[in-house]
Amino acid sequence: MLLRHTTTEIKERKALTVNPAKTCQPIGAMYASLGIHGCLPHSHGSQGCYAYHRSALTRHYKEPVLAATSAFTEGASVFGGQANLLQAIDNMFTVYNPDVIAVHTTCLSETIGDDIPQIVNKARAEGKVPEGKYVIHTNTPSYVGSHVDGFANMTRSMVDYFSESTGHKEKTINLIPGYVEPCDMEEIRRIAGELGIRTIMFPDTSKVLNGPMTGKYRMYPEGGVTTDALKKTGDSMGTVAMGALASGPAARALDAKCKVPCEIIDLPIGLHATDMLIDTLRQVAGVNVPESLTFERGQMVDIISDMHQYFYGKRVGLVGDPDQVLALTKFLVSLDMCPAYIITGTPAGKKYEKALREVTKDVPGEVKIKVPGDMLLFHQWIKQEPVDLLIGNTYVKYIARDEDIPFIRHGFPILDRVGHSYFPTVGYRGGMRLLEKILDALLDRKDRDSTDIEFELVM
Amino acid sequence: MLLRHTTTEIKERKALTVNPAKTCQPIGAMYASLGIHGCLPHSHGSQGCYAYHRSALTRHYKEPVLAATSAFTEGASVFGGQANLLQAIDNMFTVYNPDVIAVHTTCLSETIGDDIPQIVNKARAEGKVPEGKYVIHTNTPSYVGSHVDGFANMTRSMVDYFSESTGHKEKTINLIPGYVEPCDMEEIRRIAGELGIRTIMFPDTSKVLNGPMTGKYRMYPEGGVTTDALKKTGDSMGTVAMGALASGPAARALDAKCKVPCEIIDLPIGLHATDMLIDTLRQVAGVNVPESLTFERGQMVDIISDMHQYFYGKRVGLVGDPDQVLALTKFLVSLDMCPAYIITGTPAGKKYEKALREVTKDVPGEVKIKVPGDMLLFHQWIKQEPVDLLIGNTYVKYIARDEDIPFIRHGFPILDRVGHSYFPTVGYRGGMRLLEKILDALLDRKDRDSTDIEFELVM
Amino acid sequence: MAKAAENSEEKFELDGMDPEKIKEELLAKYPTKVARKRAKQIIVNKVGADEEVPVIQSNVRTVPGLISQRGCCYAGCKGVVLGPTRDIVNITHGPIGCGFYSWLTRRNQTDPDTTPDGHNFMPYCFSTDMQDQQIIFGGEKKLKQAIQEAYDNFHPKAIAVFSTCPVGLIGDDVHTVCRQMKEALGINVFGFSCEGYKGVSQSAGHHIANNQIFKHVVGLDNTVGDGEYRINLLGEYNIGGDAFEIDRIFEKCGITVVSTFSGNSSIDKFANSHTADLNLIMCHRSINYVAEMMETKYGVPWIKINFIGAEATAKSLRKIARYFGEQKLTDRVEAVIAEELPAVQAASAEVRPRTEGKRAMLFVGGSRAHHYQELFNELGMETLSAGYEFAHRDDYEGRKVLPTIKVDADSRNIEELEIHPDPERYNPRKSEEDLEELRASGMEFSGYEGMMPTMKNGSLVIDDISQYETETIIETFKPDIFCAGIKEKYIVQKHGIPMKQLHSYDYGGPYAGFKGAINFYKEIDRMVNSKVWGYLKAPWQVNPELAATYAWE
Amino acid sequence: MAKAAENSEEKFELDGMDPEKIKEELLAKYPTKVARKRAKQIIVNKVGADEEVPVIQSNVRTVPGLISQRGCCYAGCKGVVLGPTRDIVNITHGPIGCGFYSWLTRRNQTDPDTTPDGHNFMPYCFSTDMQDQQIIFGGEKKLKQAIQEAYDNFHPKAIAVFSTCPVGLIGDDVHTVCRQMKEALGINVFGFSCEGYKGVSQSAGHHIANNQIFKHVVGLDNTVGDGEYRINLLGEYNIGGDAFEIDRIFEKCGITVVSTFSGNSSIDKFANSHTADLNLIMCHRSINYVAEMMETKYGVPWIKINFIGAEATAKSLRKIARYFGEQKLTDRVEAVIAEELPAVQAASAEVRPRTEGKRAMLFVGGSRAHHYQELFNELGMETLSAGYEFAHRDDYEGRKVLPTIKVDADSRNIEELEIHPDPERYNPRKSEEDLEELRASGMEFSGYEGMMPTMKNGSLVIDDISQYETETIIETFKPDIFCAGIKEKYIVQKHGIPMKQLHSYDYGGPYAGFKGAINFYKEIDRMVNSKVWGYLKAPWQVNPELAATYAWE
Repeated sequence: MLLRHTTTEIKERKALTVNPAKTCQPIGAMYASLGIHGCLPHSHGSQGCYAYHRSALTRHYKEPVLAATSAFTEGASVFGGQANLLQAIDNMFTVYNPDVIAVHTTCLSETIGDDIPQIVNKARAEGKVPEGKYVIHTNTPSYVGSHVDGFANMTRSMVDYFSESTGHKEKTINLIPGYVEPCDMEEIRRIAGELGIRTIMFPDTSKVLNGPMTGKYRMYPEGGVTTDALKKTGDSMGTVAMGALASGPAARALDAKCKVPCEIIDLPIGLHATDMLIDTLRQVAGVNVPESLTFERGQMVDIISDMHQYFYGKRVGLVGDPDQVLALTKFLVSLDMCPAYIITGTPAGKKYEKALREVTKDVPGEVKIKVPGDMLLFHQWIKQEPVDLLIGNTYVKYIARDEDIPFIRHGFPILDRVGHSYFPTVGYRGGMRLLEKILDALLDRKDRDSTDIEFELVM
Repeated sequence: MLLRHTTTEIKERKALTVNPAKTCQPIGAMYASLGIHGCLPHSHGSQGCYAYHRSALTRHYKEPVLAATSAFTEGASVFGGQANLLQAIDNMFTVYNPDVIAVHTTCLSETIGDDIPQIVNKARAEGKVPEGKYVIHTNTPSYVGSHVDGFANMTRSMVDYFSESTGHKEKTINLIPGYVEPCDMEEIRRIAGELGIRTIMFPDTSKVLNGPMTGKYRMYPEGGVTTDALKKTGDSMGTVAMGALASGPAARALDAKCKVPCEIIDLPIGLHATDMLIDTLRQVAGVNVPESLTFERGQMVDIISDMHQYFYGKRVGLVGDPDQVLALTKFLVSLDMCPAYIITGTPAGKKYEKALREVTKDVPGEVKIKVPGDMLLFHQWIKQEPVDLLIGNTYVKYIARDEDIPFIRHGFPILDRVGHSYFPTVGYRGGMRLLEKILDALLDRKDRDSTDIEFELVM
Repeated sequence: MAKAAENSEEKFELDGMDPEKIKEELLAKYPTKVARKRAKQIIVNKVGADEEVPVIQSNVRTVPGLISQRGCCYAGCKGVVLGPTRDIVNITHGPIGCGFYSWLTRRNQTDPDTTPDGHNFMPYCFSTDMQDQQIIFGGEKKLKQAIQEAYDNFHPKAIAVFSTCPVGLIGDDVHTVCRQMKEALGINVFGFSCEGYKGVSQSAGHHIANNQIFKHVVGLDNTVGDGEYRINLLGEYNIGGDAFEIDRIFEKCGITVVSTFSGNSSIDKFANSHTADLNLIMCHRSINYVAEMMETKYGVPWIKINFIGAEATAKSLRKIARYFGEQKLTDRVEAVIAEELPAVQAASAEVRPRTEGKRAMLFVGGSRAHHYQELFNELGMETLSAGYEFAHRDDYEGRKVLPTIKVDADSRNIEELEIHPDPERYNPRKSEEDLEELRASGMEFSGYEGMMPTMKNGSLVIDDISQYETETIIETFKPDIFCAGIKEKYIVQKHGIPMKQLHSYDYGGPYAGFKGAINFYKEIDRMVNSKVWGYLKAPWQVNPELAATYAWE
Repeated sequence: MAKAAENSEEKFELDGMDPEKIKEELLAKYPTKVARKRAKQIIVNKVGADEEVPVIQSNVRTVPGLISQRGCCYAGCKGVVLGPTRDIVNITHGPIGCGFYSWLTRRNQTDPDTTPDGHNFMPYCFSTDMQDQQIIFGGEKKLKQAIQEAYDNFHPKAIAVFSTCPVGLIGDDVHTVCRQMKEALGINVFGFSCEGYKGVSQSAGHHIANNQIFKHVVGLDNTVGDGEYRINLLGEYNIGGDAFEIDRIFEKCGITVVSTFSGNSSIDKFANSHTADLNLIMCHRSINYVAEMMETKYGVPWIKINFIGAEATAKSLRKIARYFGEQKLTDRVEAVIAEELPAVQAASAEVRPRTEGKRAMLFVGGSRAHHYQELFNELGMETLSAGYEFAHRDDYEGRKVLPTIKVDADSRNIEELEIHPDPERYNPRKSEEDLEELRASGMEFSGYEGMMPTMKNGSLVIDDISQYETETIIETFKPDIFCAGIKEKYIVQKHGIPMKQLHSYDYGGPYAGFKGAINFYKEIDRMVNSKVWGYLKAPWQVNPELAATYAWE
C-alpha cells in the first residue's frame, strides 16, 4: 500500500490539509501569462516559487516553461522587493527581450505589501521598460484561493492592462477559455471558426505549451494572444467566458471597463456544455450552426447511445479544479453515471457547491461533496465505499492503485502520461475522447475481472 | 487460461489454420462498396455470407451496415444464381432505390462460375436497372487471398466501371486510402486539403461508418464517393495510392485505363510514412507544405523525443493486415522499438515478406515473420519468448490475457472498444494517437508491475 | 396465456391503428410477386376457438435482394447447435471466412473445469482455409491432413467437420474422410453436410446438426448416472450464462441435468443423454428433432418448458414436478419458487412504474421472439409485433398444425433420419396409463402451443421480416423498444429507438430463470428510460431562430 | 583524477574554440553590473601546481530576472534533506503551494518494510494551508492544531514543521509551538526556520536541515548495533534506488550501514548514527555540516567517497577498507570488486564505440555535476563545461580554500551551531597515531578536492548558470548531451540535443555503484544514439524545391 496510513475512519480536520487538491495562486498566473505572445512571466518573490512553478508546469506539459524571478533574499524580505524587481525588469528586457513582462506576486511579496504598479512606474521612469514593451501585473497571494484564482486574476489583468474601447465595435467575439489545456483552447477556437465567428481568445497557450520539436528553440513560440489583439477585446461585440471561476472575473472586468457584454458558461466539457457553448456563440454572434458541428455532435450522441449500458449506474469519484469538476459532473450525470464523491481543493464558494448539489440531485444514492476538500478525505470516502471509476490528476493514481480502481487522468497536474496537451477534452471531439477514455478504463477492468467463462469477445 | 490448448512446442501445420489472421474476400468488397455514396452492396451467394459480413462490420463499427444477398438455395447452387440476382436487382432498386448496386461474388457463385456482367446485362435488358443507376461488380472468390484482396478488387472495379478520360486533365489528385478506418480516410483528405490540393478519394467510408445519431435513419448516409466523382478520376493529374496490397490494383488499373500516373506508397501510419504521403502529394501536385502540417509533424517528433526512453528496445508482437503491418513495423522501428513477431494472415507474397525483412534488418535480436501465418503460431512464438507489447485486432486479447502482455487494439476487427472509427491512426495526429496508446499500454504496465518502492509519480 | 377468442368479424386495433392497413402499407412498395409472397408471411393475429390462429407462411425462401435477418445452414449447424460444445475440435472445411465469422461470436458460455479433462476448444477457430487448388482438385486430402494436424496438436476426444458452400459443389466426401480418420485416430470423427445454401435459413443447419449428433454421439455411453429426477435440457445455448442460472435452479430443486443441448456442453454428456427420464425443450425450433428421435429410439418423453420469465420459470418447474409425480419434488419446487419469487417481484415492482404501458417489438430466432414476450408482460409492456427469423409454422401456430405443413423442395433436401425403437435400450419412462393420467391432468407431451395463440388479436406477426418492413413498422409505431440481432441493432437505434439484442443479449445476461428475470427488468428499465434518447436534437435544432444577442449592427 | 598542471601562460582550447572568447560572448549581452558579477562565476578552468585552480565566485545571490536553475531554502531543507525520511510527518507551515510542489516530486525511493513500524509518510503531503486570516492574525494556533490533527490521524513517532516565506515575516514562532506540542504529545516534534528567502539557494536549507537534525535527533539513541565495519553514508538521497545499490555492495563487502543521510532513511537511524565508526560523504555540499558536527561532538571521522562511476566505486570501497585497516575487509572488498567489475567493463566495452568522443555538459546540484563526469569519462566522453546550481567555492576548488571564503550577509543569517565534544560520548575512533599513519599513506580525512581540479584545462566552469548562458553554450558547442534538471530538460531538447536529468534521472536509475554504472552506460548510449534526433527536419525542409511530378499544365 502506498498510502498505508489512510484510515477508513474519518476524523474531522480543521487545520491540517493532507494531500491537497489544489496548489497556490502564482502558478495559475504563470500559466495564464504564457498565453500571451512574447510574454515572460515574472514571479515577484523568493526564487523557490518560480522554480517550483516552472518545474510543475514543465512536468505537466513536457515543454519549456520560461519565467523569471525577483529572487528575494532575506534583505528583500525585510526592506521590500523594489530593488529586485527593478533589476529584474532591466535584466529581462536586456537579456530576453520579451514583448510583455507579466508580474505576479507571491505570499512573500504580498505579506510585505510591495506595490507592483508603483515599482513598475519607477522602472518605466528609469528607462528600464523599452518603448512598445509592457509590464503588467496581478496580485496572487498564495494564501488566498488557489491556482485557479491565480489564473483568473492574471486573465483579468490582461483586461485591466490592455483592453481598450475605441467606440467602434468590431464583429469579433472574445473567448475566455478558462484554465484548460492548450489543445482545448485550440479546439474552442476551431469550433468558433466552424461557426464563422471571428474571435480573440485570451489567454491562449496553444502552440506555446504543446509546441513542435524542430531542432530550433524559440523562447517565445508562435502561439499566444498578441497585445494588439488584447487591446481590441474592448471593441468586441461580446465575450463568452468558459468556467465561472477561472474566466468570470476577466469577463466581468471587460464588461465594466469597455461595456462588452458577457456570457459566462460552463467549460465545454461534455455534450450539453458543448451544446451550450455553440448555442451561446450562435446567439451572441447571430450565426447559423454549420452541419459540420451538428455532425460531430451526432457522432458523440451515437457513442453515448451505443455504449450506454457500460456507463449506466457506474459510481465515480471525481477530484479536480472547480470549473472542470462542475462540467465533468454534469457530463457524467448526462451519461447516467453516478458521481458519488466530488472534491475540489479550491475554495470555490457556497454558490459553487450549491450548483454541484443541484446537478447531482437526481443521482441515485448519496453524493458526497466537499468544497474545499483534500484527497485524504476523498480517499477515506473511497475506503468506506469504493467506486467504479476515479477521475483526477496524477496524484489520484496512488489511491487508484491502493484501492484497485480504474482511473482516468484529467486535470492538473498530469505528470506521468502524454496526450492531455495534444488531444482536447472540450467540444464534441473532446467529449468523444473522454467517452473513449471512460470506456477503456471500465472495459479494461471488465476484461481483467471477468472469469474465463465470462470473458467477452464483443462489447 | 482461455487458449489453454496452445502449446509452446510448435508442430508444423500445412493444412490446418488455427485462429486466422484474415478473413475472406467478400467482406472487404462489401466494406469498399460502402465507400460509394448511395451504394447498396450485394453478396452473390448464400445468405449466410452477407449475414456474417454485415454482422462482423456492424460489430466493428457499431453502425448500420446494409447489404443484400442473392440468397442461394440448393437449386441456385446447382443451376446457377442468375434468377436470384435478377430478382435481387429488381427488388433492390424497387424497394431500396440505391444509386449503385455493387455486386461481389462468393466462394459459392465463383465455384459455380456465374458470369455477373452477363447477368447484369440481362437485368438491364429486362429493365430492372433504372435510368441513371449502376450495377457494378467484382470477383471475390473466398478461397483466394483475403478480405484485403476483396477490398482491393472492389476498389479496382470502381475504376473499371466508372473512371473515364475526357482528355481534359483536371487539377485533381486521386487518393486511394486503402483498407483503413473511416476517420483515417477523413484525415487523409484533411491533410491533402491542408496542402491545398483538390482530391477525389475512393472508396470513402467516412460519415458512412462513423455517422451521427440524430434520431433519423438514413439508409444512404451523407458520405461516400459519388459516381460523378468516380468518373472524373480518369481526368485527374495523378493518383496517390496508400497500401500496395489494398490500393495498388486500383491505382494501376487507372493508369492503364486512363493514363493517370500513380504513386503507390505505404499507408501513412507513423512519422515517416506520413512524411512520405505529404512529400508525395507536394511533389505530385507541385504545392508547398503549409506550416500547419509541419507544426503537427513537430508535435509528433516532440512526443517521440520526450518519451523515447519508454519506447526504446521494447519487443512487440504484431499481427494484422499486410499494409498496416508493414507501415506499423516501420513506425515501431523508427521509435527504436523491436518488432519481434510479425504475422499477417493474408498471403501477401514474397516481395511483401522481403519488404518486411528489409525494414527489420537492423532490429536487435531475431525477428520472426510469417506471411501468411495464423494466430496460433503467433501465440506459440510468444509462449516461447514473451514480448513487451501486442498489437492486433480484438482476438489478440485472448493471447494478451493468457500471457499477461500489454495490448493495443489495431486493425480489423475491433469488437470490444470504441474509438477506432472516430480517431485516426494515420497522419501525424494519428501517429500521436498511436504514440499515446503505446505509452498508455507500456506505462500502465510499468505502474502495475512496479513495487511500491519503485512506483513513479512522474514519467 | 392464450387470449380468449373474440368475435371473428371484429376489426382489430393495434396501438390505435388498423393492422390490416399497416400490412397493406408494408406490401405497397413491393413488386407484385414479392408482395404476394410477403402477404402470406405478414399476418394480423387473430386467436380463435381452440387457440386457432391464421396460417402464416414460414420456413420459405428469403426473397433475394430484400435484406432479411437470416443466416445460413452452416451458421445454424456449426454456429448454433455445435458451437457451444467445448470439447470437440470443430473444423470448418472451406474458405477461411465461415470459420472466422463463427469464431466466438455467439456468447455461449462454457465451464471447462466441470469436464474431467478440462478440454475447451471454443476459443479456437479451426479451418482448412480452402484455396483455389482445393476448389480445382478437391479438398479431401487437405481435410484429412487438417484432421491429422488437429489431432497431433490438440489430442481432442472428438473432431467434427463442417462443410461450407463449395464443399458440396466440388464433391468432397467429408463423411468418408471422417470415417477413415476415425479409424486411423481412434477417436470420434464425424462430419456435417451443412453447406450454406442448404435449406432456407439456419433452421436447416439445426436439423442437420441434430441428425448427426444423434447418429454419431447420442447413445454411446449407457452409464446411468446418479440423481433422482434426471432430465435433459434441450435447446438452451447458455447465452450470457442462461444455462448456469437454470442449472442453479435445478440443483436447488434436486433435479439432475444429464445433458444440455448444447449450452455448456460436453460430448460425453450427449453420449449419455438417452439415459435421462425426461427431455425439456426450450428452443423448440432448433432441437425438437433430437427430442423426437430420442423418444422414438429410447422412449424418453419430452415436454415444452420455458425458463424465460419468472412466471414461466415457476410454471415450468411445476410441470416437471408434475411429470415426476413425487410429493418430495413438488414440495421442493414450491419451496424454491417461494424463496426466489420475492426478489423477482420486488425488482419488477421497482421498475414497473417506469416500464408499464411501453410497447415492444421482437424479431428474432426461433423461440426468443415468443419467450421474451413473457418478460415484457411481467414489465407491463405490450408486444405490438413479433416474428421469427427462421422458424416453421409449428413455432407460430403450434405443433397441432404439423400434419398440415407441406414439405417443400428446400426442406426435402434435408435428411430425415428414420428412427426405430432401440431393440435393447428402448424403455418407456412412464406407463401408458401414467401418461394418460398426466395428460388428463393437463400435462401436454410433445406439444408446443406456438407464439401466435399467446399474442393479442391485431398484433402483427411477421415471418422473416425484411429491412424495409422493419423500418416501416418502426416509423409507424415508434415502439419503445425493439428486439432483434446485431445487424438490426444500429439501424433501429438510428431511429432513436432503443434496441435490445436477443441473440447476444448485448453482452449482458443471464436473462433466464429468476435471477435472469431481474437482470432483464433492470436492463429494459435502463434502456427505455435512458436519458440519451432525449439528446438527439441540438438546442439550435429545437429552437433554430437566430437571436443574435449582441447582433452585428 | 586531477589533470597535470600545464604552462600557466598557455592559451587553452575547448572543443577547438577559445574558451576565454566564449566567456566574453556569454557576458556581452548583460548590463555592466550583471556582467561584472557573472564574470566571477564563469571561469575558464586551469589546474595549477598542487591542484590550484582559479577562484570561482559561488554561493552568491542569483541575479533577479536572469533565470537560473535554483530553488529556495525550503526546497533544500524540506525537499532535499528531510524529504527522504519516511517516518516523520513533515508538515509544511504556509500556503498550500510549497507543500504541494515538494510532494513526491523528488524520486527518493524508500522501503518502509525495513522499519519495524512500517511507517511511511512520504507519499503524503501535509500542510497548514495558511489562509489570509493567519497572515493577519498569526498562524501559530493553526499550526498547533495541525500538529494535533497529524498526531490524531497518523500517530507518527515524530513530526517536523517547515516554515515557508510568510511564516518568518508574520513572526510565527514555530520552534516554541513544536516544543509545546512535543511535550503535549510525548513524541519528537521539531521545526525548521527554512523560509524560502533564506540564503541564496537550496544550500541554506541543507544547512538548516543539518543543524536541526543534529540538534533534535542525532544522539538520541546510544545503542551500538551489530556489524563490524559500521559507517554512515551521508549525502546520498536514494534517487532511483542509488542507495539500494550502494547498500547491496556494502552488504557484499561486510560493511554495516548504521544510517544513510537521508536516502531510505528512518528517524531512528539518525538518532543512532553517532555510534558509527566512520562517516562517508557523497554529496559534500548538502551534508558536510552533519559530518563536521558529528566529528566534533562524537569523534567520528569523515572521508569523501563517491559511488558514481565504477572506478570511483572501487576506489571508494578500497578507501573504506584502508580506513578500517583489516585484511579481512580488504580481501572481501577486492573480491567484490573483482566479481562486479567484469560486467561493468563488458557493458562499457559494448557501448563505448558509440559514445567515445562525444561531449557532455553538466549543470546540476552540488555534487552530481562533479561525480557524473566520472561516468562520462568511463564512456570516453569529454565534459566541456560544468557547474553547480547551489554549491560553494569548496565544492569547486576543494576544501583547502575554506579558510579563504568570506562569509557574506546571506550566509551569516544561517545559524552556525556551536558544537563541542560530548562530555560522555565523545570517542575518537582512531588514535592520533593511527590517523597520522593513514594520512601518511595518502588517506585524506575531512577533505574534498573539489570539481575543478579534476577537469581539463580550458573547460568552462559556470556557477549558477543562467538560461541565457545555457542557450549560448549550447548554440556554440552543440554538445552531444546536456545534463541538468527538469526546468532545463525541454529547452535543451528543443535545440535537438538530448538532455539527461541528473536530479530525477529521468525516472531511470539507479546509476550509483556497479549496476548503476551499467544502467548509465546503456542510458547514455540510448540517448546520444537515438534515431529521433535525425527526424527533426521534414523531407520538404531537407529538399524544399518543388518537383511537381504531375505538374499542373
